[in-house]
This record gives sequence, C-alpha cells and structure tokens, in this order.
Amino acid sequence: MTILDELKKHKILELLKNEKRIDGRNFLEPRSILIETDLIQKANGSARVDLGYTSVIAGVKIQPDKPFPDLGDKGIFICTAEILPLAHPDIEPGPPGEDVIELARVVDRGIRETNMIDLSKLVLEKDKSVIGIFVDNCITDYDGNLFDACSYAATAAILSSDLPVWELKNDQPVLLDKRSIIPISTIPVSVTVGLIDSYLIVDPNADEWKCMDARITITSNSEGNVCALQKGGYGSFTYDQLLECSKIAISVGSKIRKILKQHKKSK
Amino acid sequence: MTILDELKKHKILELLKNEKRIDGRNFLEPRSILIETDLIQKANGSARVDLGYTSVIAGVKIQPDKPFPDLGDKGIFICTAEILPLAHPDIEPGPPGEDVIELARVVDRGIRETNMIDLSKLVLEKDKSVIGIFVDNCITDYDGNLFDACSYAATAAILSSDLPVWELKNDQPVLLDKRSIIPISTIPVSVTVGLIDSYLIVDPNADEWKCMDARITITSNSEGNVCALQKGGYGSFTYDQLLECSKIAISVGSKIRKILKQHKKSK
Amino acid sequence: MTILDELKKHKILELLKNEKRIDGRNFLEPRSILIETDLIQKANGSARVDLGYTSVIAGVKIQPDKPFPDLGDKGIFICTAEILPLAHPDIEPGPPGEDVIELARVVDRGIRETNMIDLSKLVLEKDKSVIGIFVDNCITDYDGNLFDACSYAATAAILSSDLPVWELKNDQPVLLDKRSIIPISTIPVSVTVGLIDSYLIVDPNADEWKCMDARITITSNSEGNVCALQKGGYGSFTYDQLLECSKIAISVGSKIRKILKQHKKSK
Amino acid sequence: MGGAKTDIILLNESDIRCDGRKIDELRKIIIKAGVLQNANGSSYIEFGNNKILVGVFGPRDVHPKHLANTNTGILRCRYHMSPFSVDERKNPAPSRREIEISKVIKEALEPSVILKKFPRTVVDIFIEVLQADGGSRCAALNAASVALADAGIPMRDLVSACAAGKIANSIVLDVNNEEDQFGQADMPVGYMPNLEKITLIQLDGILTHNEYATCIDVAIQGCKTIYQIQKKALIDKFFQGDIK
Amino acid sequence: MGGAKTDIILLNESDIRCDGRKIDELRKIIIKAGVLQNANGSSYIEFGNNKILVGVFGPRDVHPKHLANTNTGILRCRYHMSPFSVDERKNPAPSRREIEISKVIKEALEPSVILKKFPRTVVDIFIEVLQADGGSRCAALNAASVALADAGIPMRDLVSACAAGKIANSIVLDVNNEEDQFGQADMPVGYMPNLEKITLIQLDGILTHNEYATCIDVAIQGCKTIYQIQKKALIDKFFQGDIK
Amino acid sequence: MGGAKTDIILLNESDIRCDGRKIDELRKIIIKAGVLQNANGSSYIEFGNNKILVGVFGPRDVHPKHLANTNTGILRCRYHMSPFSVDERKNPAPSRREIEISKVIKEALEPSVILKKFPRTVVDIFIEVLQADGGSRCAALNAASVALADAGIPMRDLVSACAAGKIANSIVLDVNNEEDQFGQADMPVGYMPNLEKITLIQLDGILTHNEYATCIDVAIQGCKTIYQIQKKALIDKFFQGDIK
Repeated sequence: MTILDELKKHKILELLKNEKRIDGRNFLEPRSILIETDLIQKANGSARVDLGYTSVIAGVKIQPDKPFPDLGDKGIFICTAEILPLAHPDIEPGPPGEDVIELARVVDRGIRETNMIDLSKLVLEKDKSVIGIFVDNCITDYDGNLFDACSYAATAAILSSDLPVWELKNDQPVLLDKRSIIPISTIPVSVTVGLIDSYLIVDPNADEWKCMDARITITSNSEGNVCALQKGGYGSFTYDQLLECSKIAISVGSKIRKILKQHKKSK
Repeated sequence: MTILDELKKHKILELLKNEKRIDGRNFLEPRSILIETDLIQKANGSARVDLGYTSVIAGVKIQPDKPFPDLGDKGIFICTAEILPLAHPDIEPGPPGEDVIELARVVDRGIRETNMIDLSKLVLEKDKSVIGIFVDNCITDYDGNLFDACSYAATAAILSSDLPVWELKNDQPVLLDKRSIIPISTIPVSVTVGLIDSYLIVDPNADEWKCMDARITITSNSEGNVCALQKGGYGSFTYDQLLECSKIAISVGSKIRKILKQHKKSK
Repeated sequence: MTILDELKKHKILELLKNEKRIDGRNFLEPRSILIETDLIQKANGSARVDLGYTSVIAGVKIQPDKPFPDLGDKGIFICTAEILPLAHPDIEPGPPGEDVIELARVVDRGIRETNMIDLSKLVLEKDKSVIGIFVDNCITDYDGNLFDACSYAATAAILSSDLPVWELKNDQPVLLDKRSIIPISTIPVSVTVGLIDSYLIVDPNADEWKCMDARITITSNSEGNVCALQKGGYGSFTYDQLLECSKIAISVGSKIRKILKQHKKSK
Repeated sequence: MGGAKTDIILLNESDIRCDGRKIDELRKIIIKAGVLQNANGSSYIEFGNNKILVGVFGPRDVHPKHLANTNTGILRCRYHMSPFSVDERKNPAPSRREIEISKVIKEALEPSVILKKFPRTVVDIFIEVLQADGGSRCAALNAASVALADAGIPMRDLVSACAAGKIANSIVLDVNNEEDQFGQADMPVGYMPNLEKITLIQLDGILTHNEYATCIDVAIQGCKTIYQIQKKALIDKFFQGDIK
Repeated sequence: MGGAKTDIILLNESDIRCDGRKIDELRKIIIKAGVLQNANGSSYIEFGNNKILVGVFGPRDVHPKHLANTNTGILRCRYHMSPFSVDERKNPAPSRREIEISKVIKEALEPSVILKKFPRTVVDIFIEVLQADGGSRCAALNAASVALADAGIPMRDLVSACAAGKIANSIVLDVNNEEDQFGQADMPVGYMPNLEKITLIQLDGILTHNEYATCIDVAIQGCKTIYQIQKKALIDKFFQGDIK
Repeated sequence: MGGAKTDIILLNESDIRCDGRKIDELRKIIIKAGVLQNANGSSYIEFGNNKILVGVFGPRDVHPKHLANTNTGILRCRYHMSPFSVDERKNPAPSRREIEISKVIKEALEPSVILKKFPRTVVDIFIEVLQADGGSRCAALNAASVALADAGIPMRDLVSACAAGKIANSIVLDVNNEEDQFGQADMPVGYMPNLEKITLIQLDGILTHNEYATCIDVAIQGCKTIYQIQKKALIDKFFQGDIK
C-alpha cells in the first residue's frame, strides 16, 4: 500500500463511521447496473454489464461435445473469466494468476450450484454426445467487485442466448435449421459484501476493495436460498456477521434478479 | 543501438549516397547463393542454402495425416523456422519470439499463396486422410535476411524431395514400395528489399538489416506475378517506392528462380 | 560453495584420509533403510523408504492404456520423480529442472533395463490395449542420494502392489472382481558410489553429495549382473575405479535386495 | 455438490450415516507435529482417509525480491496433490482447483499469523496431499496451522477447520466423499476458536438461510473438537519427555 | 487467400458484390474515442461486423526494465481475440497468428508516433477483437491510431487502414469475409494520409504488377475516407459540447 | 536396450555385423573444425549416419546474472535434435531425453575444461543433431570437445567418446542403431586419452561383471582411435596451409 492508499483507507473508514461511503451510496446499495444483450452476433448469446465503472462483456458459445467420463447424462457447462489488459494499468497480459483463477471458478460455481441450466436436457446420446455451453467473461474496465459483474454478465448472456438444435445422424451431430432456448430452472444472483473494520458494505468499488479486510460472495437462487459462497481476503468474520451477510445477499439479490430477468429470451 | 552501430549506420549511409554498399554489391544485387540438396537422408527432401554468410538447413518430412476440418479436399502444408542458438551470440534457446514467428509465417505464406504445391493431389480419401508435408528451417548462421534464405532453402528442399506413396487399406494408410515426386505447379521466389533513407537495396546483410528503416519481402511466381508480400520495420514507404519494389522483386526473382530450378527432382 | 561448505569439504576429506566418514559409517556402508508399504490405499501399491534422513514415498497406479506404436506386445511402465518443496529449503515449486529429470530417468531405466516387470504379460490385446503401470516418487525429505532412495521406494511399491485384472468386452477393458500380482522376474538394486578425491564411498549423504567429484549409480539384478548405470558430476573415474564400483554395487546390492524382497506380495 | 443419483443410503432411519457415523460425529483424526527433518515446521494429518503432509519454511528472504513488502511479512501457500492421491492418476502439474485452494487456505491462515513482525520476509507453506478424501482442504488447513505453530511463527490463534453439510435433508458434521458427491450441500469452515472468528467459509449446494446458520454452527462445534487434537499434537511434540 | 470453390456470386453482372456493395464502397464504419475509464486513451470501432476495443497506456515505466531504451520511448502492441469473437470458440491463449498481427500493427503505427520525446518509457496498445470479420487487422489499426491520439501521444499523422483485393477478376475496395475466403487476392494497407506514406502492406493472393499498383491505389483512396471518420471520432470526443 | 525380436542377423558366423563391420570396427567418422561464422568455436561431425553441428560461445557474461559463480567459469550445454533428424518428425520443443543428454554431455566435458581461469563467465555449447543414428550422444561429445578447442578454451585434454555393447553374446565396438534396438547392451563411454580418465559412462542392458570390464576396455580403445581423428580436425583447421 502506498501512502496515498493509506490516506484513502483512512478517509473511507472515517466516512463509514459516519454511515457514509466514499461514492455516496448506502451500505447495502449496489452501484447502478446497466445491461445490454445480443451485442456479439457470432456468439449464441452475449451481454455487456456495467456495474458502476466496472464493465464486463460475456459471450456464450454452444457446440456439441463429448461428455465428461463420469457425467454421461449431463451436458457441459464451463465459465471462464479474463481481465483484459486494457481494463486497468496494473493488468499484464499472460496466463491467469490466482486471483483470476479464483474469480472464474467462483463465478462458474455460482451458476453451476444453483442448477441454473438444466444440463440433463442437453444430452444428444447418453455417454456419447452432449451439448457444451461455454461462457467467457472479458473484463474491459476495472472498478472493483468483478465477482458480481461477471456473474451478472454471464447470467444475462445465458438468459438471452439461443440454443442451436442438433440431431444425431450416424453418430454425428447434425445442426438443424431451428433454434431453441437454454433450459433455465432458476436465476442465480451473486452479491458480494465487503468487510471494512466492522462495517458490511455491498458491492465494494475499487477504492473500497483495496482496503477491505475480507469479503464474501454469496449466490442465491430464485427461491431465495443460498447456493454457493466464498470468503476471501486476509481478514475474518464473526458468526453474526455471516448471518447478516446471508440476509443481505438474499434481499439485495432479489432486487437484482428482477433486472436480470428482463433479458430472458422466450421461445 | 550502440555507438559502434551508430557509426556503422553513418558509414553505410555515406556509401549509399555514393551508390555503394558496405560489402561492395550493387543496390539490386543479392549475395551469392549456394545450394546443396539431399544432405539429410532421414528427411524426404533437404537443402542447405548459403546466402552470403547466412546459412539455413531445411528438411522435408512427409506423412499421412487427418485433413483440417474445413479443408478435407487438400493435403496439409506447414513450414516452420527456428534460429538455432549456434547461429549467433545473441540468440537464446527457448520458445520462438515474435520475430521468428513472423519469419516462419511469411516464409510459409510465400510458398502457400503461390500454390507451389498442388495440395489437391495429396488426398488419400476426402475429409478422412490426406498427406502432410512439413518443412522445417534450421538457421545455422546469421548474416541478415533470413526471409529469403529460409524461402530458398524450403523451396529447394521441396523441389528435391521424393514423395512416398500410400494407399488406404481398411481406412489405414499403407506405405507402398515406390516413390513419386511432390506435385509442383510453380516456383516461388522471395526477394527482400531494404529501405535505408530513400535507398532501396536487395538482400540486406546483417549490418544493413540493423540500420534499415523498413523492408518489404515480395514473393513472385514463375509467371512473374506478385503472390505474397509483407512490409516490416518501423519506417514507411511511398507509393512509388512500393511500385519500384515490385519491379525489383519480379526481375531479381526470375534470376534466382533459375538457380532453384536446377534442384528440381524429376520422376 | 560458501565458506562453510569449503570448511565442511575440507573436514570430510581429512576424515576420509583417516578412513572415516562424517557420519561414522564405513566407506562401503549404506545408511539404515526403513521400508513401510501399503500406506496409500488409493494406490495399487505404495512404499515409504527412509534412507538415513532422505525420505521418499512412491505410489503405483495401474490402468488400461493404449500401447506405444512400436511396442504393441508390451505393457507400459513409467516411473517419475518429484522433489517436493517441503523436502528442503532450496527446492522451489515449478516444472522439474535437469537434475530431477535425470533422477527420474535414471530410476526408470534402472527398473526397466533389468526387466523387473515382465511387460509382455501385461497385454490385453496386441497393438490395441495393454496395462500401464505408473510409479510416482515423491521426495519428502532430502539428505542426499535420491537415486537409490527413489529406486528402493519404487521397487518396494511395485513388489507390494496388487494387479487389478481387466478383460476386454467389445474392445473395452472391463475391471474384474479379482486381484493378481505384478509379474516380477528379478529385483533391481541401485547402488550409488561417490568419488571424493580418490575415495569411493557408498550412499553419500547430503554433505558428501555436495563436495564429491563424481558419482556412479549402478543397478544390478538378482543374478548379480550389471543392468544399468549412469555417471554424474564434474569429475572423472579411472578404469580401475569403475571396476571397483561394479564390484561394490553387486555386493552391497545383494544385501539390500534381501531387505526389499521382504516386501514382495504373494498371490 | 454432485447431487447425483446413487444407491447409497446416506442416512438410515436411525440417523446413521453411510460410514457408520452419527450426524454430529467427526471422522477419525490423527495429527503429528514435527515430522520432517529439513522444514522449519511440519505436520502430518490423517483425517478420515485424507493423508496430508505439511512443511513450513521461514520467515526467510523473498525470491523474487520485488514480491517483498517493506511493511510486513507475507504468506505463500502451495496446496498440491500427489499423482497417486486420487482414484485416477493425477497429472503432477498444478490444476486450477489446486491453485484456488492454495489461495483460499492462505487467506484462511493469514488472520491467525502475526506477519507484521517480519517485514520483507516470507513464510512458505507447502501442503502435499498424499491421499485425498472428502474435506481435504479442511484437513490441510488443520495441518498447516499446526505446522506454522511448530515452526515458531508468532500466531494469534490456531485455525481449526471442518465442514458441515446437508444430506438426506439433515445437517451433518464433517462431510465425507460419498456425502460430498451425492449429498445436497457441503460447507467447509475455518475457525479461530479463541478469537471466535471465521477465516474460511465456502459453500457448494443449496441451503435456506436457517440451514445456512445451522451449518455454520455445527461446523464451528466440530472445529472446537479439532482444536483440542491440534493442541495435543503440539504438546506431544514440545513436551514429549516432560509431561508423559 | 482461400481461392476455394463456392456457390456465392462474389460479383454480379451489375458489379454488385455479395453484400450489396459497389466495387469501391466501404463497409459501414463507426468509430468512438474515449470509451474506457481506466485507459489513458481508448477507442471502439465497428467495421463491417468487426467489433474491436482498444486501450492505450503510457508513456509509462517499462517492465521488465532491461527492455527500456535510453534514447527513445518504445511501443508495444497486443492484438487479442475474445473466445467468442469467431465461429468456433477460440482458445484464449495467444495464437501465432495473433502474435504476428500484433507485430505488424506495432510496426504500422511506429512511423506515426513521436517516441523520441519519451526516452525510457513505453506506450502499450491493447487491442481486443470482440467480434472478427474480414479485415480485422485494418479495423484494429484504425482504432489503435485513434486511441493513441486520444491518449495524447504526440503523433506525426494518423494511420488509416483499409484492404483492397481482387475478386472475380476485378479490383475491389475493403474485402469482406466471403471475398477473403473465396476471392483471388487480399491486400491490407495502412497509410498516413498527410505524409502520404504506407506503413503497413501485406498481400495474400496472386496479382500482376499492374493489378498490384491498382490495389495499392484503391486501398489508399479507402484510407483517405476512413481518415475523415477517425478525425470525426476525435472531434466528437474532445469538442463534443463546443461544436455541436 | 530394446532387446526386441528381429529377423536381422546382428552377427553372422564370420563375426561380421549387420552393417558389414567387424566386431572391433568403428563406423566412418568425419570431423571438421571451424565450420560456423558467428560462433567462437565450432565443429561438424559425421559419425555413421549421425550428422551433428556444434557451436561454442564464450567465455562471456552470464545471463541471468545470478547464475554466475565468482570462483569459476561455468559450462552450459544444449543438446537439440532438428525436427527432420529422426524417422518420425520430432517436435522442436526439448524433450526430457534431450535435457538429460545435455546434462550428461556437460558433465562429460567439465573435467576437460579449465574454467577456473574465467570466473563469473559462461561457456555455452550448442549441439544440433541434424540427423540422428545410434550413438548420437558420443558423436555429439566428440564434436563438442573439438568445438571447445576450436574456441580456444583452455583444456586439460580432449574428450573422445564411443560406445561398446553386447550383441549376439559378443562384445562389440561402436553400437549402431539396429544393434541398439535389438542387441543386449549399449555402453557409451567418454574418455580423456592423455589423462586416462573416464568422464562419461552409461549402460542400458545386462552384463556380467567381466563383460562390463571388457566393454569399458573395448570402448576406450575406440576412443583412442577417435582422438586421432579429432586432433587431425584441429590440425587441419589451424595449420591448413603450413603442414600439407
């Protein structure tokens, strides 16, 4: 941390003590969420999400694949994330570091564990041929909280995606001239809560992210249940704080779900 | 650039103003070209080319392969290049940098875009089994202009190569006890022109290469047409200079083609 | 070498001149060998070997595989080695360096060249389906002479391993509900002799390893023949020293073989 | 969570689990401290069928140097699985899963370690999973905390770790491999028993808010039991001759 | 050039191309400057179906330091394609093609940038192809030049880029994807309109010397049109309020 | 050793080998020194069907610097095979076999080179196998030793190398490719003829102690013959005009 960072941290803490955040938000208020879908025509689905000044473009590519050996009755779902070097001066091109690997895996699990996509409906022939759904997140501007921004972008891209239809002919998948939609069973919403001193704040921006003690990312489903979570950072939570975080994630999540839902494609 | 490099550049420029080059050549005169073929018996074809003190050994390996997905009616042609660390004190072992990747791709395209090898004749069964031709260039001594040296080595190795004959039996390629030759439709010749100040010089040596502003590598075919080209370097060309370069490449190329032709194998 | 290393080397040499070793052993005396087998239940076989304070855990995994193209009538045997970073403060995580690559290949060849495992008995169908035996050595504590420690660990793990039985059904290997043992034809024993000045010492420990001039690792089989060897280090041997080393390896090896034999599984 | 179909009865009518345990019962746990020669601190844990070795080096100089922090020491952690540790032989190159777990464990230990005392240095934690079973990250975390203490690194508390989960609609302590694959939720928790703080928490699977609260609570109880085993391992090492 | 067989009529009897354009007509081009928050300069281009984002950082310190040049600033360029930018999902690791195009674009921009003023520093250009179509390197070059200007890097001129090519035996402007695949030649050209210099030129396909001369000429005309669009993008950004 | 079955008669009733040689006969060997322009020292060897090029650079500064040794110069060696050097095209990335041979050759040369005179520097040996046959490591070692001498590196002796082996129950000199594949043992030996020291020895295959002793002896005789060829190569280079 530079001296400037220290001063900013001090300032942020001062404000929190007076129940204020550095960008004027309430503690439990996420930044504005702007979603645009269908911007990449070569993808089956795509979405750009602006969470404040954090910006992510997600694209969905769907293609036939071999199933995983022990999961022959399910389609494949893989979600990745990359912070583009144009997103921030500190990002260097190259293979992903531990931060980006964690990011991608947390976003992936958030969607996977809610069973958002009914993968059992994406089987062409059991144990032989299934449909694979790849969702790639490209972060184009960084202002903190990539977990939620990527999760919303991936979710919106999936919701707005079409689903090509294949039929097996002589064991080979043949693309038919019709389109369906991805079978959706619930809409996951990820909410990240930051802990600074003893204050819990939703959707930390880059300044807050830098000086927070710990964070927790909780994904809830349409039924208001908790489905996946991940603690991060060098600090720790009390039991009571964790219960509070769950309540926050469920209530804030239900509001954000309404925004995401608007982008759901119908047949 | 070291001070010695600066002095050398100054010297080279002085000479050019007096219509002289540092090694005594005329502006449009390539260095001496020595070609030896059939030096690697384990390869189907091979050639060593000395272009002045730049030296390259190219080897051709031919083996059955699966065709590329969208090119089921064509054989495979791949040309690579590696600067061996014994070629120059500045070369370090390791994965290829951008210079070597560009080199390999420019040499590959020069041969590919002329349609030198008739790839449609290298199909064993459409979409299933084709013949692959791999040409690997190993640079053993560096004195500038690797583009042309590698291109000549690859071309001579291809021209002098035999072609094993396979037949499909139960979908498996079986090697027959006879040899053919690679189907050749034209002979590509790459000519690299360097730009120093406003002077155009053919086949720059290492000293010239180091201080030139820009270069252009133009490959022409037996019919005297331009088939592939690539500009490089931090400088730029005028329209008139580019027209001049094309004329140079075609006329110098036709002379070099005669040397290459001598190494063509007949059935 | 630090000054401390130099002093230690001086000390070691002084002792050798008085026919003593730094840890009190005789020149031809290996350190104590402790072997524990069957410690990893998920492996088909496993062994932990303590050679003095050097400690290695080897695990055997057996699974059906495709044979190597030119070896369709033999099963597959592959032996690896990794120095875990917890084994010594100087070990850094990452891809193996030349030392570890040599170590793994020497241990592999020692077992392979004796024909310890009768690979011709590990064929399910010639050219199509064979059994693969993978032996991985994890070094958990370093005190010199990894060659012999890994060799003993791998050998003990193989000797104590069970062999699952597969049967081909519709060209697919199906695991049967019975167990066999790996077909063993001989027991290899690796003995490493270090050369310091003109003294030959068996099983050098870490201090000796650091200051020795050269080493030779000789593997002998149950019949007392020499089967594989590898010289290492920046020094050199005389002809007479090499003959002496062979005699040492055979005689010391026969004693160690008795220890290893105790861990042989019977049907 | 797999949530896959299975014939295994995860919980029978007497609330006995597939491995014979009660719902609030831990698997067998053995911890030893000081098991390696060359490491500054070390430990070995058997937790169910998990067998894990941990070595700690440091505080020591940081390489490469630009990673050093002039204000504080830093912690590094490598969680690695041996090729023979799992059913299918594992490629020895670190997987994305191993890299993520390394980070999660590092961040679970950081709150317990007083690094400010050793600016410009690093403490390296190397975890080798010799045999993997359900809950290997909790097992590794327990062992790593003991190894840090064995190395004499100044600490605020130990970190004890244990998962809770949901199977057959019941909340259970210490999820095993089958329960992880076929159950409904798995929640690993890392806990500092004296400071009463949670340093690691993850969740895969679906829980209501109340189940979530219960899970954390159950896991914390497990951690408290494990804490006693960790302490005993350290006492056995340091006062072996004295107390017996 | 593919030169592959196809049923597509690349040029009909009225000299109209497969996408409805005339032989000397550009595809639709939209350029915006200053689209990113964190970059020092940025731009977004839609060129036909190409959609490309460019961010510029610098002049700034060079890492690793040994790459720094005491006499001049240096330029670095990374051309990268998103996994979803092409028909078949692309592996995110940079391909050899991407590495070559990065180098070609860097060398096409170098003549336009006055780097001597910033010795020991680097200007980094990051190009992300969100959607790829024929002519993506020209589109990227146009956007990169605007992003450099947006970053306030001192420049001698903009670089404008456009391909010419040969299809159905005619020389045409701005080769699209189908024309690239099934046509006879594709020649991307980068041009500094005020200095009248060519900074990028490549060719795949077969041309007579005269066709070659025509191609360059046609491409230069296209570049001049594009130059106006680039200038407008910069004016829109910097004088948005003032001029409208 | 393959020890695989074959129809090839490795040794006929007149003790003639499959390539027509007697049991104590070397394959044809040609060595040239000073064949490269840019290297400080270089050589080319044809040894049977092996064709190998060696370039030596140094003593020169070490990069990266932390590898430098303040007490002595260091030796580095890279043994590399061209893609077209073997029957099946070889991937150009260095294999584990190439890395091991690089190390073995380096350690075989070290006893012959006086590195103490050049502290903090490195001598780099780059070996390129253009065509591989049985015994390529011995061939490479012979050429590398000549290249070091050609570079003017101070040396105690040359290193000469040759394999002996066992085929059809006989000990033979200089094992070829077929004999390596189908024979009983292969033992490459590196030898300093004046110092009478063995600097490289490896063995694959089964030998009694007596056969082992004979093999070393036979190999040493071969090395002595090769030493004369090495010396001649250096004399030809340095005294070409004078002695003829």
